[in-house]
Amino acid sequence: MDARNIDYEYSRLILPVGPVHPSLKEPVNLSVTVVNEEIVDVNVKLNYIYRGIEYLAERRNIAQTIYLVERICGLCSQAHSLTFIQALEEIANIQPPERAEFIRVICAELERIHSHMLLLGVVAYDIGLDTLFMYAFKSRETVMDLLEKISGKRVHHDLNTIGGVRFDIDEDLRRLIIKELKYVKRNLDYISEVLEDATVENRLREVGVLPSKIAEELSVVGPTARGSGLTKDVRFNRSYSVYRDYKNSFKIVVLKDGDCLARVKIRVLEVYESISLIETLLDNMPDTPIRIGERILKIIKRIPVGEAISIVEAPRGQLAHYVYTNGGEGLKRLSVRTPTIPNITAVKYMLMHRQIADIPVVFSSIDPCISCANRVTVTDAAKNKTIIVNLENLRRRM
Amino acid sequence: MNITGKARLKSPWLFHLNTGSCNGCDIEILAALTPRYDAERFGCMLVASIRHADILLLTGPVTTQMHERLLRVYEQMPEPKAVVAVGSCAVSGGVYTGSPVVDGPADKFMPVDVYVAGCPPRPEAIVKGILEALRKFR
Amino acid sequence: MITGVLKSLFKKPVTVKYYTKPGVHTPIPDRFRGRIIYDYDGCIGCALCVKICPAGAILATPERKVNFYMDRCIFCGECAEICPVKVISYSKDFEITSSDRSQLTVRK
Amino acid sequence: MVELIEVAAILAAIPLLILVSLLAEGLDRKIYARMQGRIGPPILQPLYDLIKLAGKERIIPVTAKRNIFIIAPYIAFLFSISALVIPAVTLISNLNFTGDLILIAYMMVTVTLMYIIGGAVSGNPYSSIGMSRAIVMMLAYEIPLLACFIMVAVKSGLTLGLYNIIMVQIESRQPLAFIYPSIALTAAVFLLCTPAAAEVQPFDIPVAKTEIIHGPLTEYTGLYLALFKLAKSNQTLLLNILSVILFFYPVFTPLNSNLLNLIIVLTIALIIRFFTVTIPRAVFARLRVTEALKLYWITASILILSAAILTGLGV
Repeated sequence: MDARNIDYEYSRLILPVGPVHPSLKEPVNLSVTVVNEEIVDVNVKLNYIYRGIEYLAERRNIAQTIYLVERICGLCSQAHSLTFIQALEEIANIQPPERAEFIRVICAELERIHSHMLLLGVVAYDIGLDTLFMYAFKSRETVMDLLEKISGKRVHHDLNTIGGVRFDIDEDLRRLIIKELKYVKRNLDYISEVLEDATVENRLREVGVLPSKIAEELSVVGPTARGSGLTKDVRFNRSYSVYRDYKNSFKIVVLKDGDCLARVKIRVLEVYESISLIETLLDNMPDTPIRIGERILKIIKRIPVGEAISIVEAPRGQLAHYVYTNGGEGLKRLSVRTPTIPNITAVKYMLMHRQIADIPVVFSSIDPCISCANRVTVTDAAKNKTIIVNLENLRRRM
Repeated sequence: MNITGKARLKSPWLFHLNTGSCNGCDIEILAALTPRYDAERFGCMLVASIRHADILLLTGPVTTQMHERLLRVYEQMPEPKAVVAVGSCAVSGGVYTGSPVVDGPADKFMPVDVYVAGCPPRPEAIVKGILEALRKFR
Repeated sequence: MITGVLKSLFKKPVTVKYYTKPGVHTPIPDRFRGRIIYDYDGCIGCALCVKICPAGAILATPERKVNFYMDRCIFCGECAEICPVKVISYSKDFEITSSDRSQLTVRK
Repeated sequence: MVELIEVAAILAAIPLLILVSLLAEGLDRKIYARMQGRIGPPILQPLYDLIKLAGKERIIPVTAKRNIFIIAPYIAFLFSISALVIPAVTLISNLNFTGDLILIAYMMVTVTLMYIIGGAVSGNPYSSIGMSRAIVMMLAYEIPLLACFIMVAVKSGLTLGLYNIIMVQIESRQPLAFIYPSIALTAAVFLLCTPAAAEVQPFDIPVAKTEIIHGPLTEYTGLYLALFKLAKSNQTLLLNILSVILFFYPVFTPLNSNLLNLIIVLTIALIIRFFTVTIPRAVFARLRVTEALKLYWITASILILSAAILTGLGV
């Protein structure tokens, strides 16, 4: 925010939103040009928190990379590690025990619940309704407790390993999850009631509208796409793991409006779907071991050279990992495409001709995860030069 | 201890800066303010402008891009000030150590008063870290 | 909204009285991984934990033992799992805070 | 004719009133926290904040116009506390001078103006947006607020003194809002304007945290920030006390220059504060600036106009 670059002419003001801004939990720069509180131009600048994870992944052994990949993002950690592990298992031709797959998916769904709850809280915070923010976080803590009980950690679960999971869900835990999810459901009923309130609806309805035609052109994914009437869900369209057998235990929620309210409501409805899916899965858990009995350092030694793409529905949408092993405990190439990258391109369209007051809520409604998205920059450390990969190149690269 | 010193212990205003963290610590800082942990019992308040802050909560391993911005934010903070590094990457670089685009950890180029380790730390540990940082104001 | 707000005004707050009441905190599950406990004498110095640590938080010492740098640890628990003689375990101590980074190292 | 005892009362009242306005804010924050299901800060928290801010470094940005930047908070504080002293001293010592209502209105506008000027000179893009929003909000709520004063003055026999308005209520043994339906409408408008003047949700548009950081106060540090915060909390308390004196005066209390009077009025003011500040803050989402303007100019003006018509009809 250099003072010299700011245009003080009031009628046309370039407002730097970020990289340090209270409504953004992560550094991203939206250069917003404003004419009398109306937005006429938006420029999104990423890469403030580019950490070179892919670079690091190519220089560590696979056992270490599993935990590195999990730390791409704190909100979709289970999704990231699930994607990565699935790719590795495909290359190494390892079939994890059935119970392990169940536990993975249950945790992924629990993570979806807490991520969606977080979004409800953040949107409430952005529209100035702190009470709803507090209530959403209050019920979110229940889910966090469950995840902590399962894996020992609240945010990064370190649950997945090649050929299974590290922690089991026993009978006591199973009963506890079912009990606590009922409580979450009750709180959610209340939250969806609050979303009908006049002042809340006023701030969300007809704001940041993304028509389905534009949404298709921009190839947005996840709840953002489903909010605009597109039926896009990897769990359904390209099922993986246990979703193949339990396709009918949940349904895709699609709303047609394409505004912020639709995107927020999608999240609420999806949490209900996740809860019912988790309950079905918990009832049908097979009684097999949770991991293959081999030590991880031995497994990574026998992973051959090979490449695989694995796609998973993360809480924010389609998440893809491209993994290329080098046959010697390490990776030759890791490429990650996160849901935020296509979604963030839609922000400019949504913000055009809106007011300043709508910037935070529109930006939050796509549930941006900048720490994920920052994998678009590729840094060539040896030559010390940075290339920013555009979407076209990224598609080719994937 | 004079009155100002006593008041300082009772009203730490926080400013949160993400310098490349994975979001985990940021969400846990938010969670520390919510009903279960309620850091406002100790007068903590998440302020929006760095000019109002007493304690800078730092997350992330300080990427090259955020390096200069972090220093600028730190300089804009009025005295007396304290810095709390939250999470393993802010404390030491964590899993991102060795990356060519990471300049951190922050204590290489600026004073850090309290280190809170954990990946991410529990909200209670963050509250403890904040209260420990207040010792500097005595 | 207004009824819910007024209801919680007269309900007991859900806050856990951490710090104001000594010893009170949210329950810590059995699988929680806090500060590492290291049995120095039992360690055979195989350095498997050094190899697997994702963050490089474990370094070998000249005496064929290891040091745990908790400031870099990401608490994944792989070292405790891989240790052939099980000398590494995790405590439930989650308050790993200090104003001195060297205090965060587990040596003996 | 101001007597010695009145001077003494004024001097004693100033620190006391500052404490009361801070306590009221602390109580507000505590109740707000309890509504969200948490324990919340201690009631003395605003006092701690104030003392701490007073002891902090004061930074004046290079882009700011230095002198105005420094003077604005002092003027805001002085005017807000003087405005608060007038009704308090009227209650304690039967101070009676005509036109104090006009003085209070003038001082309240000045506080808001200083707020706007402070934002304008601090040279921050967020401050300038906050300033423009504050101007819009001032236009929105100050006009209905002034109209309320005029309505009360007309109804209480064309007096502009608080003492006379109190006397009218005591003589008719009924609060003013219960005597005339037109004044009841006026009271509704007054209470509607209170959250906007106190800058709480849904009308915290000029300082909206997630949108424009802290509006006009973004660049203020230390004592200057403390003075502005104090001015704001004084102004809120003043509005609450005024709404008691003008509309709901507790007629059963004896008016013989004692503190009891003030305490009863303050208690009612705090109850009114709960309904006009704490509850809207907890249950409403922030409005956009244009919507707030519409709300005040349409709803408030219709109400105040109908009150005026009712007055013309003599009810």
